[in-house]
Amino acid sequence: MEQASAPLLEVDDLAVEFHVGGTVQRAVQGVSFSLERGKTLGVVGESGCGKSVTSLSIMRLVPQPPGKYARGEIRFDGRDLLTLPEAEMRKLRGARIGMIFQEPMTSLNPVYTCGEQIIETLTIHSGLSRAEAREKAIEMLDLVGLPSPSSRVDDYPHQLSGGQRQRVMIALALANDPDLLIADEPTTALDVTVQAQILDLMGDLRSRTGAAVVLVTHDLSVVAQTCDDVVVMYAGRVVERAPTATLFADPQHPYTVGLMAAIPRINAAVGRLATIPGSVPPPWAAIKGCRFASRCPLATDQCRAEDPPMTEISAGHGVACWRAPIEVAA
Amino acid sequence: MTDVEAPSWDAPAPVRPWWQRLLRDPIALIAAAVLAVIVFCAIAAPLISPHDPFASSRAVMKPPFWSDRSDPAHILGTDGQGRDMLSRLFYGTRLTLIIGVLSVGIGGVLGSLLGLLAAFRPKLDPWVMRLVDVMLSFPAILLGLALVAVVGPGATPVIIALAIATIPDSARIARSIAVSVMKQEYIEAGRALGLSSFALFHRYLLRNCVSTIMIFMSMRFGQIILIGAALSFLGLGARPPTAELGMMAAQGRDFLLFAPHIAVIPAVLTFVIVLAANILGDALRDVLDPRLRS
Amino acid sequence: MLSQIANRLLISIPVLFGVLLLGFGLLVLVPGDPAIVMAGPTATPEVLAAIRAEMGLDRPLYEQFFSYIGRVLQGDLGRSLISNKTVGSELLSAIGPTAELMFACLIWSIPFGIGLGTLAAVKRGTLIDRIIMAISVAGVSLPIFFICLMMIHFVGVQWRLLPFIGRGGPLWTLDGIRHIALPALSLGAIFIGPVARMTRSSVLEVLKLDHVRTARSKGLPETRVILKHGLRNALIPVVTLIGLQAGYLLGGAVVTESIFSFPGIGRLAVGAILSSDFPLAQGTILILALSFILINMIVDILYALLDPRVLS
Amino acid sequence: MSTMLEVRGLTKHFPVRRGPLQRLVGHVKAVEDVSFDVEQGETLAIVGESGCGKSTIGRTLLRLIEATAGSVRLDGEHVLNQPAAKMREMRKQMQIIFQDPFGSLNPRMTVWETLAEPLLLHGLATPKDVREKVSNLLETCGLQPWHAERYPHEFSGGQRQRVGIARALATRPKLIVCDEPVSALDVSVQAQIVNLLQDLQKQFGIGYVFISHDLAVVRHMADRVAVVYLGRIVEEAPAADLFAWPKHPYTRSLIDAAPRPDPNLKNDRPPLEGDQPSALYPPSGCAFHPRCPLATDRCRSERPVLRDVGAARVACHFAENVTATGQVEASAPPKAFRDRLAVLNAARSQEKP
Amino acid sequence: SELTIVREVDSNNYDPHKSTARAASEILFMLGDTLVSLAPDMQTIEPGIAESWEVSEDATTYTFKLREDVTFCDGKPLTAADVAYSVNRWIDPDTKSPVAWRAGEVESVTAVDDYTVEYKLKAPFSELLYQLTQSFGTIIDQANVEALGPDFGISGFNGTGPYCWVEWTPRDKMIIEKHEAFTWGAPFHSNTGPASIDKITWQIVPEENTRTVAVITGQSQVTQYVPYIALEQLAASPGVEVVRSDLAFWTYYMGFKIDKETVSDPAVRKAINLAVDQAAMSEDLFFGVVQPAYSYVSQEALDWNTAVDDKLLKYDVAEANKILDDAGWVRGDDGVRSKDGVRLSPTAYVFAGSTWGKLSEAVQAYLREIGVDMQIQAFDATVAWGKLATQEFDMYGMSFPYVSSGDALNLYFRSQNMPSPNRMNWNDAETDELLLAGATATSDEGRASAYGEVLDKVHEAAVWLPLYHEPMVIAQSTDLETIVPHNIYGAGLYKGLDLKLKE
Ligand SMILES: Nc1ncnc2c1ncn2[C@@H]1O[C@H](COP(=O)(O)OP(=O)(O)OP(=O)(O)O)[C@@H](O)[C@H]1O
Ligand SMILES: Nc1ncnc2c1ncn2[C@@H]1O[C@H](COP(=O)(O)OP(=O)(O)OP(=O)(O)O)[C@@H](O)[C@H]1O
Ligand SMILES: [Mg+2]
Ligand SMILES: [Mg+2]
Repeated sequence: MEQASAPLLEVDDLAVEFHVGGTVQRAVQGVSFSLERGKTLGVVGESGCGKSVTSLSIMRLVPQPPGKYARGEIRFDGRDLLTLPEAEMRKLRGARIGMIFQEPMTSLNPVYTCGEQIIETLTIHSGLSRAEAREKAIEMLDLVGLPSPSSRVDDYPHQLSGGQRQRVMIALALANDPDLLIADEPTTALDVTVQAQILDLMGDLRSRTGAAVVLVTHDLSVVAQTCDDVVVMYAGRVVERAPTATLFADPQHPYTVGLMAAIPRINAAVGRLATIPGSVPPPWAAIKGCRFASRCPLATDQCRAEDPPMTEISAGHGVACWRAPIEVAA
Repeated sequence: MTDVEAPSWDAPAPVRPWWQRLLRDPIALIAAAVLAVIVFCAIAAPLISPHDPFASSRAVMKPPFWSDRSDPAHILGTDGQGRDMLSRLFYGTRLTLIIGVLSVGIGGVLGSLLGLLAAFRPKLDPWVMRLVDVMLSFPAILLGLALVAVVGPGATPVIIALAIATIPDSARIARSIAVSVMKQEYIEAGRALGLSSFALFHRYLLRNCVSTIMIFMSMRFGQIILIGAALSFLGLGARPPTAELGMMAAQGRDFLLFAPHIAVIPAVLTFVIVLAANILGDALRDVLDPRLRS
Repeated sequence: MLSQIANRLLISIPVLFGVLLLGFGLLVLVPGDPAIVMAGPTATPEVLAAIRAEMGLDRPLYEQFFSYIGRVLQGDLGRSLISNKTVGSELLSAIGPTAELMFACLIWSIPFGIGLGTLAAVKRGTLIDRIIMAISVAGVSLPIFFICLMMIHFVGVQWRLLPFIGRGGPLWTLDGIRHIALPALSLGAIFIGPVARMTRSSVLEVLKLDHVRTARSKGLPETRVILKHGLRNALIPVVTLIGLQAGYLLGGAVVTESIFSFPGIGRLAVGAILSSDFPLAQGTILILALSFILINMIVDILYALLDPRVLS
Repeated sequence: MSTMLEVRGLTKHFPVRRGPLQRLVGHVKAVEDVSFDVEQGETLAIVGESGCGKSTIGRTLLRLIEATAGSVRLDGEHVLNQPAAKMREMRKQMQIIFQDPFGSLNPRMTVWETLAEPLLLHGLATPKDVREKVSNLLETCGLQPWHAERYPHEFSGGQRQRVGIARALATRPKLIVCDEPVSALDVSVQAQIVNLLQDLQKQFGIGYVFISHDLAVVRHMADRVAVVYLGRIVEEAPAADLFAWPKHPYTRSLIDAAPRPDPNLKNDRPPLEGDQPSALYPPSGCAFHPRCPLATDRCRSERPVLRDVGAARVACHFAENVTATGQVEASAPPKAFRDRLAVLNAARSQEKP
Repeated sequence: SELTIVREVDSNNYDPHKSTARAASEILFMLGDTLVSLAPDMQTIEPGIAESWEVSEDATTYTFKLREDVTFCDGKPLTAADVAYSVNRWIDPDTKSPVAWRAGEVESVTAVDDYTVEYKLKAPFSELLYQLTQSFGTIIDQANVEALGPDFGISGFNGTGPYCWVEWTPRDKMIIEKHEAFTWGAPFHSNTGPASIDKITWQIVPEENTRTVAVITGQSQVTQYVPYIALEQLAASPGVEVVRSDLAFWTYYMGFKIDKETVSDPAVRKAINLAVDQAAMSEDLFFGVVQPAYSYVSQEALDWNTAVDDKLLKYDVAEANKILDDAGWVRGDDGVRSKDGVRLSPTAYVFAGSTWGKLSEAVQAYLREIGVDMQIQAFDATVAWGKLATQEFDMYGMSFPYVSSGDALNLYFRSQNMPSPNRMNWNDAETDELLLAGATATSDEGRASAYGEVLDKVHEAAVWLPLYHEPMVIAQSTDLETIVPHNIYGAGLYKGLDLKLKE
């Protein structure tokens, strides 16, 4: 690790709550990770574990109310995004931080042309004239591999297929050459073949623009294929983080292990899939101790009483588990 | 079997029953209470009316109690014929509510059935929708006028007209809900089980649409009462000496400058009923069916 | 766009036919004998028979209906039984004022309603929101005649700001505007409520949508997000509502015109039906249905303008 | 094993109407001349991209949609032309499980009602013993008896899917069409449901038509796999063969595109280009030719027929030419991972009484 | 100077022969002229178009000498031919005029020369001159009638009156403007022409309350359609003056169809008469402005039979109940009487609108007291006339203007006039004879005694329930010279010649 360059993005003990109808839902409770320039960070976890809230928090787009940033810091290029004035934040959004969302069908405004939506972000941030912005938009559409971009620029989103729309979203997010791209499940709604195209494209663009990427997904396979580092979340917490190769070779947290065992493999027939009994605690459940304890076969009284801190097991490999590293003694 | 989910988090989400959520909304609660009182008064009209609502007296246009010229025998004063306002209000509310409930009920049921049928049997859909378009082209007031011309004025033609006017709207709303229900996979699941059309219609389609339709009708209720009042106002409503709120307001408008209470009290009561119904409808909708919000 | 209009027109044909049939059927059922209405109460049976023959009232119903349609297609709507004016000229003289009234009512109530609704949506949960919503719920709960009477009482009589009887002249004259102001205000008052409510919920709904989040993620200022990406999309259901409420508004116009002695189609329709003026009543029904179809056509076009998905 | 389900030439065209007069502008050929067999206790997977006609095949089988042409025989009995009364009887034999755990249960019926309905309808239970039979059913599918009185919205996705499975299972069908039953579920829940389906199959000898776009799940579940492209089967083979030696270029690109949960196996093959063509205006010749790396003029003009190639059936002019193996790298999970899993499993089995 | 006059209803047309509406007369008096005029005393016949006239010995031939300076609005001079045409059109069966009888039994009407008209009757008609003062006798222009065809009186009207037709929007307003050439006003007008008002807009305002406030706020300068309740306030309002004439003969009553099952019983009719308290009604509903009526025509009217004064039926519920009890009408559980299975529940047809609404409901309430369950059906004015020509109802509500007892009696009680306006079906040969005698009487005494006898007869039979006599009340702006209301056919402004702004 070089000392000179500070990480581009540092999330430190982020906690986000939702106040709904008198109850408090702790969607994210103390998430920390960091990301360096040019790297891709995968965020994985099951539905509802707080992945989207985390990524939206970086954009400071969690709806407030009902959302509330309860604690923590998100430092982008050294500045805390959570305390930045709104006007300053707006200058970052779409310019230095781009975001791609999960649903290509609904993430574009159906009543404006694709071009218009890209032009808008260009004119507002880079002060281009409309004509220039249009040129740039066509250029961007070309870059993301949309066929005949100069005519497609005037198409409405509904005239495009799902994969094409996601390409437009990517063009939109990359229009102002951001330093950081946040992709919240960018391929979940797509077919395998289209997913492969999009992941390929993203990899390509990343190496070309040098942007750092936060890739949110629930699919460990996608992470394995695309990310440098991984953060595994469970019920609003980060339970494990590691370089991708390390994580797959040597998963430490019982949840990570269970998750990996539950994936059917295309390349090897396992007799029976392993499962994690039980289910994720709902966000309103007030839990003492480790959130995974109720499903963990190794859970001890300590696990049920005290929340495990993130501990570094090896370089860059942290686990939040009292029992880690799990002894493999027979 | 294996893989039984541990029941650790099985405690269902703390979703309170709808009425409990309704109780948490103080404004809705007030509306419900007001409506309950009004409905009670309407039902109990013969028991609680201090006077015969049809009996005139020489004490005409007596002001309500807050005026110093008021007559203690008539708390809300008397109308232009010397009839007791309070008693007439009880009876008037009664008829107004009957008109509203019956026409929304009849029209809502017929319209909903039409709409549900259109969704259930897509072959019928274009026909039903054209029929609905034709009916929509007749504003309720026009329909009321035409009917009154046919059968003469009275509560019955008003109810019929308002019921007919309710049909197209409820058919549309029922259809739109039913179409989305019909797209749901559980309908296919039902069909895959070999359910009869009737069971499918009744247990799957109707059951899933009925609460939304009910909410729609409860919101419609207010508007229907207003149209009914307007019809009465135009002289097409209930026949004298029957009291009806719109008619009372209409009769009272001639005295607006001199004894405003005769027109204003029934008009305000109409307003209160419709307001309460609207608030309650809104609250019910919020609590029960977020789908209807648009 | 043209084909959209053509489509709409095609769909309207059966509707129009249905309207004609319904209007015809309803009035056939009316017990009043048009011959008596026309000839006066003292007419002899022979005179009545002659009038019936002349008007074709002695022929079978379907013949009457088809000859009626034939005449309507030729633009001949007959003569009013009461005034003996041609129905066409009666309608012509009444449709203008009503169109003016509708225009004057919509021109302020729609923007006002949309503005209030948007404001309430943006300030959701605040006092402003509550006040706006309270006003609009109250607005939809007030009997229209009550609003009219109050307008007359306060604006017209107490403050003597505006006249309240009749139509002063065409809308572009000062007198015309002054006379139409109160009816248009009263009628608009019942319309603001629904528009504001619908706008509010629609804007709220749209602001929850993914593409608004996308717009925010682009760093657009909040006002632009709301107006450009929220309101424009939210207007689609509002426009539909306006089309659907046209009938309710026409109903309100009947009362408003009666109270303000405004010589419009609503008053004409009431008068015609009440006086069993067959041809005139049929004419007003036809024209009302036509305007309803027209309004919905405009709504469809607006719809297509607002939502590019409609056209494909 | 006998052939339980025999599908021949199954075709479904959806008419497309436009305009005010509902003019017929063409047909979406959602399913075109599809034939396959399913043996008792066997799982046939149908894979393909979104919109290729997978669900339509499943639904026409069960006559939830009427087929345009073709025949379906279940245990030798024709399905598609049964009169309504007889059809209702036959529905006992064939059931369906849907993808959407939220949309496939009637939200206004309790689980009890949902499960009792098929039992009573088909005379499989009397009002007296229905309660008991429902609890058996619940237990079979890993639910608790107290779940019965609840409404679907009170359940998690996995639990709902279990209810859906229980409903399908109620009539003890011979065949269940599973239309993407696990696609909407999280990995860990998915594994539970997949296991449940496999257990049930073993227990009752049910034949599955398993529709999915997730090749890994298919690999795990299926005995045989049929790959569908634009409404037609382009390749059908035993699962092991298909994944080891895909013969159709489309099958191969599907397998290539599937990401592997292994950072060491980074996939450098360029992904398939282009989108799936419109089903309303399918390309001439081989429907896959616009995206096919091997396409020749012949492919553009002549549609390849589905023919036997070894144990497989393939619709490609060059099916024999392609013999490349090793498409799927066999790689065992890392040792450290296996060890940890073993520890966890050991601990878990100790926990259980 | 311009005036806006508000009124309640419009007429269906402004053809003098085709409308019986007061609304038509109001305008026609201003737009046209009649042969003779009626002075404000409602008795004296004064010159109109005719400057003089002679009546033959046998009272069957009237010779009118016309003024020579009269011109129509279009400038054409009026001649005897116009007068002859007008009367002949009036009585022509093809015209289907509902008021043809008012012209008497005409033998012939001819122009003797340009300015002399001979009006020959088959029988004497003592009221002829009174009838000729009505708007039905307005002199019209043949060329105009023929040019406009069915649109005569709808899209235009060429008359000789002090005002000329400008524009009519049915149900909305009628605009008329000054006839500059007009100089032939009757001598009793303070201004004999031309009118001092340049333009008059007759605005229809159906809402009572709105009319009142229109006058208070100065949007209208004159109206005679003021609600009685508002009179006090109007009078007290600055800038508004209320003038009143009690010489008006306009009576409100409800009639019984005497051959209908329930009301055919004279006891029922009598009881109903006794049950209604006209005095209280006029006090409570009409604020004492109207005069309670017990007689069928005003006791002030010409030829009223004072002998009937003592026999008038006044409020006495006890007596009413007793009469019904005696007649065998027994009260049921719901308080409604019946006899031989027939419920005492007569249906009454009335005009829609607030006046009859109040009246009929008040009567309804009174009748409930004596076990009579009166059903009310209200009809719009335009339909009501047709409805009232049927035999469907048992009672009906009506009001009418008249100049004398004979006027009223001839209208209502001739058997010939069944079913309308003789809606009671009063079919009595003796009455017919007496009415004929009265109409053709050549002496005042003869006429008075004949009519007096009829009055006695019908009062005895209680065929009507008289309600009240309405005075003429006009609310006007104080900017105008005080108006002297005229009572002719209820058209209080008559020719509008005396309308004048204060200097
Ligand atoms: N606007 C909101 N209001 C209330 N609760 C919210 C809101 N947004 C998110 N949450 C809650 O926060 C928790 C985390 O949600 P989040 O969307 O981050 O999950 P996720 O990991 O992205 O899941 P998925 O894979 O389904 O997208 C959830 O339990 C959700 O209920
Ligand atoms: N009712 C219908 N009317 C017209 N076209 C239809 C209908 N149902 C399906 N289609 C069309 O038929 C084709 C096949 O649809 P189908 O639902 O079978 O696809 P699928 O393979 O199940 O896709 P997915 O993976 O998205 O579920 C699609 O092009 C679809 O648009
Ligand atoms: Mg998410
Ligand atoms: Mg599918």
